[in-house]
Amino acid sequence: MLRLVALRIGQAAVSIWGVLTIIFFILHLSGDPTLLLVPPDASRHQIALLRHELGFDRPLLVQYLAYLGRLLRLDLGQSLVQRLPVARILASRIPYTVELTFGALVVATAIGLPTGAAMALWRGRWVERVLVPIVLAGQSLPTFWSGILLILLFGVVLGWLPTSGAQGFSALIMPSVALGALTMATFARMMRIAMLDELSRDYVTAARARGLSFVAVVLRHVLRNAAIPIITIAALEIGNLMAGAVIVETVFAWPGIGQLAMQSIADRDFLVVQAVVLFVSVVYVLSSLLADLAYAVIDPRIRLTP
Amino acid sequence: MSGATGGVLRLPRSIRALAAILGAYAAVAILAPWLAPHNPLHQVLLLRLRPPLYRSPSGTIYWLGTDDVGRDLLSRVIFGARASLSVAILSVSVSLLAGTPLGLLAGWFRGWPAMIIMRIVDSMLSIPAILLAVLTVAVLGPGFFDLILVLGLTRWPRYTRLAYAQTLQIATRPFIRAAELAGARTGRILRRHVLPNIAGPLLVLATTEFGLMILFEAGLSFLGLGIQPPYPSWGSIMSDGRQYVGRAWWMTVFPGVCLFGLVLTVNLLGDRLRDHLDPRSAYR
Amino acid sequence: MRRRLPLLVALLTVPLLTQPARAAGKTTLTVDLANDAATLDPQLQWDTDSYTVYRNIFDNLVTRDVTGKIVPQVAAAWHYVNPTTIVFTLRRDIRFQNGTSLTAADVVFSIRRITNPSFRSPQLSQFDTIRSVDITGPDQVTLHLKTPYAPLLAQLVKLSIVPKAYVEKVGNTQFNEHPIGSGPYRLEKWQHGVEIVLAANGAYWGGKPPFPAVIFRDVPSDATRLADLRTGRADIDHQMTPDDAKAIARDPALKVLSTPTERVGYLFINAAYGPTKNVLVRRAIAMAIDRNAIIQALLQGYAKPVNILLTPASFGYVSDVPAWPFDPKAARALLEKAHAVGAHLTFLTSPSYNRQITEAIQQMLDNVGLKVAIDQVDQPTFLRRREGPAAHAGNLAQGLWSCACQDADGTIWPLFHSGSIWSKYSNPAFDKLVDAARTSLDPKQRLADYHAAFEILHRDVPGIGLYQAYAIYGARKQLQWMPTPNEAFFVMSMRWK
Amino acid sequence: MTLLAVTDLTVHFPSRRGPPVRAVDGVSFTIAAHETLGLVGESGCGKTTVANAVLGLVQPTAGSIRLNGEELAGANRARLRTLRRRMQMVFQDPAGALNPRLTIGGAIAEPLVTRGLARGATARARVAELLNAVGLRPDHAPLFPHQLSGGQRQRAVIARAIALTPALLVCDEPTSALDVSVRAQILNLFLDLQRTQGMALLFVSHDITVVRHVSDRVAVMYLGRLVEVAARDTLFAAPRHPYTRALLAAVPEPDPAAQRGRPRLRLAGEIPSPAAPPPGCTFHTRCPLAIPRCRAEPPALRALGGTFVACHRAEEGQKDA
Repeated sequence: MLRLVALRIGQAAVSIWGVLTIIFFILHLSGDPTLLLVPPDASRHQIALLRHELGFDRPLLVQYLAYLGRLLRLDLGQSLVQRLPVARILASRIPYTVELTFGALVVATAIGLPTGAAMALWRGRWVERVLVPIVLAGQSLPTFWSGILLILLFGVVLGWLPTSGAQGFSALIMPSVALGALTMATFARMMRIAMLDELSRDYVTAARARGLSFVAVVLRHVLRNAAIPIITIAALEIGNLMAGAVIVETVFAWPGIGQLAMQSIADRDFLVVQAVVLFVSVVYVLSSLLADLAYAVIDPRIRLTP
Repeated sequence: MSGATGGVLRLPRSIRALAAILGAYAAVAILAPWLAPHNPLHQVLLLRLRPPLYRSPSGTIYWLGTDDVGRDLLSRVIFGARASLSVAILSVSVSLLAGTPLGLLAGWFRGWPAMIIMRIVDSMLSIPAILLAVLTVAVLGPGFFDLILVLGLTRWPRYTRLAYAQTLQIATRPFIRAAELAGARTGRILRRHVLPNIAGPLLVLATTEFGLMILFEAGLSFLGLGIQPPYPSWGSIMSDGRQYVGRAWWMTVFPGVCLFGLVLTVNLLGDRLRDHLDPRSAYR
Repeated sequence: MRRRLPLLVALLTVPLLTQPARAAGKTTLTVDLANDAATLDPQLQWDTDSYTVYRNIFDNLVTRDVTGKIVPQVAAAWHYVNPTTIVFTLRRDIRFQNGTSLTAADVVFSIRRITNPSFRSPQLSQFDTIRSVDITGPDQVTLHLKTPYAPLLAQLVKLSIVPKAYVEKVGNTQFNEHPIGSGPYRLEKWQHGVEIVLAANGAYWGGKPPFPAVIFRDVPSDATRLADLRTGRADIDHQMTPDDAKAIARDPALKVLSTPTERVGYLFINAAYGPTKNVLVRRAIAMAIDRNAIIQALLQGYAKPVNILLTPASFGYVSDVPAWPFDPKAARALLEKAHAVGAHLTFLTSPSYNRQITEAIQQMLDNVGLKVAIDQVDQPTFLRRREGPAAHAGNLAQGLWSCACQDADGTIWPLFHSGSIWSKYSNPAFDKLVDAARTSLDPKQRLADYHAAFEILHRDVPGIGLYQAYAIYGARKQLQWMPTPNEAFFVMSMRWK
Repeated sequence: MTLLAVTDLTVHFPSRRGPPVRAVDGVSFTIAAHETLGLVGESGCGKTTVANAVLGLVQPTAGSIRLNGEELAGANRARLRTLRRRMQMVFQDPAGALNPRLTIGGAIAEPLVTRGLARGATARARVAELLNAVGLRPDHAPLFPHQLSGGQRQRAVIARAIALTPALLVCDEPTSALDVSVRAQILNLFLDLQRTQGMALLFVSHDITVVRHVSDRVAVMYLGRLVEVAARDTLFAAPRHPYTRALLAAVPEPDPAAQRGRPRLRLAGEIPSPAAPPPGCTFHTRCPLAIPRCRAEPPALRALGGTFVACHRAEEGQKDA
């Protein structure tokens, strides 16, 4: 077990190194930010001077090795645009994304799980037939569109919720709903399978034979057992939610890492983009690792697949 | 499990109905030049942002109104179906054709080349997809074919991972050994025995991805990095209309509804197909 | 067009219902910016959003008044000793927000800091004609230039003075996050990506700041800024689109503040590649474009047509060089003469430029027989291609040019001098004229040179001016403020009624 | 005439931790043309590994496998492919042995097509012929495996196996996944086919009654080694090895009288792990007759009357029991 965990962590590290390499080369192939930084009337010589000072005139491989070297010393570098340590910029944005991710998770759980349970309990009935398209609608909505419609309806027409910004609980509602829609659909589907799996088990029949009411069986046993796979899926979804935050944060002007990433790509602020991608992929890889481990702990028959 | 001989007619009615809706979308896209009442590129600057059912002084009716440079919105939405569908179909094909063989070979031969492929796959999958796409667009440049290439290049790992896992599983089945004993060479085994058996899950994934690609195309066009102006795509029309969401809701709402309807159809279809192909793993 | 829908009625009534009752004294001014400030170290950044904020924290060596004239700020007076030596006399009563006096040492430090290449200031290019700077008296600083440089004072308008002792003590990174200046406001709180809160500097030498606090919020979406303004969450929309400006004109609680700026909307025409290499084609393009249609229909009148590629807000503007008239027939005839009917052109653009204008120009050129393909890339790629070899720069590109110096030198030299990265055009006669105008200190001579230069540009058409852009601010009715052509956002010049 | 000669076949599987698994350890036997050898033993004794090794599906660690004198061990893919024309396999689970996405006809035709022996109409005719031979109808050809019953599927698997008229057919528990009612039919089919096609059979099963039904000779395997090899009737009449006797004892006799007269010998304990086989005679941990010598010295397979047996006390066995 320990060996396999070590192996998985090693593989995760290789994956993350791969992420950084892919991003590094794609970013640097897309041009450097010197022209964006200087005033339009800067001369050729002045641009070359700044480019040299920024180090973008060195061979790509040299820049890559220098980057990896700094990273090994846990130095994320300094933003070219904001001229602040990247770590500090990231640290100021992460709480917002965490807040948004958590909000979306709450929305997804609060709506997705009961919906999934209902679909399982009333399998094949009209309840399921109505709920399935609704759940699928959740993952068919383009977030940029649903975001705009939400702003239009609740922010502008009804005036119930703030149209932008990140202050206070009310500002969190719309972005959380927009972001949570997709995860809500995933949760509902997972809950449905997990419940159906449990409902088909012998103990359900046995318990009912003992005279327990169906409701009691569901509440006491089925829900609890079905929760196990759901919890592990939730771990995986955290990574997906952080990735999905990119568009939602842009639409709602939510000052998290997604918006930071889009802005930094537009600015070609290389080190910030790389740090954001590093953060998201570490979260993603770690959460999938944890989900795997959780599975293995819950069900020892499942071997860790290398 | 269902045989390939079943044919379309043996499919459940819900699948046929959804396929028909999809077909209608495709028909609109193909027949756009005959269906659209106006040239989708023709501007009348004096008739900007007119609401639906607007009748111009010369008597022309703009059923869905006009956009921000005075083009007929209905015609643009009809032509926009072309961009959405063709980008989605082609990019799914590209990533399916690139990803599947890679996963198939990695799962069959295993060893260190497979390890390398799967680590690359893992790396690509842990980068937020939209960021990867935006960055790749920055390198390759936007435009129709570049967009397909970008989406194809960033989405293949999903097919590779699925094909890999499925192949690993299929490779242990006795009928593979039976085929070996029957004298089938590797190529034939992969083609005749492995591929047909992993095709079902891949098809379901392709359907899900098809819906996602439609959203991606719209998303990238929305960010100004997709279909090039003045050619319409639903995403770019919505992007144009974003600024006018309070006053010209029609620019955002109509293409959005079309997009939503298409993606919902595709997702429902994928869902039904999944149920149909393997009832036990329904909703996974 | 006024066929309104219930939705619109709702939109218009919302602000009336939600607007809180206001006391006479306005305590906080809230400004919606389109972007967060990148840095608040005034010497590290060149973007307008940063400038909008930090200009209220810092004083500059010299500044411009409402009419655009360069007037004293930190420097009380100045005079040229010779064309490459200029002496500044400083005010004595300025204190930084931490209480220390602003002295000649701070001015010298500021200039040396920004001109030191290893400091990597993006603004270095604006000051690199400065060879050295020295303290030559208790409140006197002398600048030595490498060559005579006419726009020097216009550039020094952008030089903020930073406190030497504080910067040296805390270091550049700390200074960037906790800047201290001598301006009317000091930084209270900076939540990156959310808002910047400034508090009034009660001891400001220039008078009492009009609002106890100013909040600059980061609101990238045009629609959201408009909604914020309507719902009373913001007092000023710093960057309003012409369509939105038109839309709020009827709102009784709001008003539009706008002013022509030195920013010029232009069309670059590649004179070094493809069909546009032919001057006849370039002239045909110039005559195919209907400036007035663009200004009236797309910019809602929030722009003025220009005859040359410069605005009247800049030195060097000449009114008597004609523009090519809008004449599609003549354009078509020129194309036929050049055998260029049906020629394929590429229109390079990015999401930073007005898409509607790009599409309108495409249609206008199509009308006279040119096939224009729009090639939209992201801004860094746009700049890289525009700057690179002529073959990749596109045949056409839109631009919105401002050198923030209100001088022709900052516009037509970088755009068309053969030594500039942006130029895809070469004419030795033109080069000679703009070089001469750059180093001459005689305004009359410079104006004559620019006149001749613009006549050459008119004949060769390596680009045409389209319109003088307006700065458009949406504001609550109570705000009293006169925006200036250089787009400076001085809270000190605002009042609340 | 010897068709298959297996000599000192050893197959070890490497293990991640600890010593390798000694699945097959020094097994030797021969099969003559047209003969059926039954290979019997508990599950996990290595009999399936022997079957797989014979077909070249697993690589032997040591030893030799000769088909008509041609060496199979260590043969490359191309050579194996040639050799497999003459030997085929019938699998335990007919559902798994058939590609669910391939028709029965397609599966049966596959060996013909891949070897370029027949195609198109010729192949179809041959498939029809084969289907008839195994008791199916030609109109079964376009069906998919899931449309057939278990017994029909196994018939299809057999039809595929005999498509090339192999000299040797290896059957790995061909009836264990089938309903009891179908078993006898399939076994009789094997007997028929052997008569009509003239094949030799290596028939692997844990079920000694099944083996008895089809075999000419029987080999008994325990923990990777052969413990007894004899002609069917000899073995069932006079089992020499205590393990063989235990196996026979576990079989209910249809005749209660015979049942009562049979020696009672029950197996104690569990089968040891092939990763750590006991020293000496591997059976000694469960053998009621074990003596100290059995713990120290592995018995060799030696001739005793018409039987080959690997037991130090084989001579005494009869009377002790």
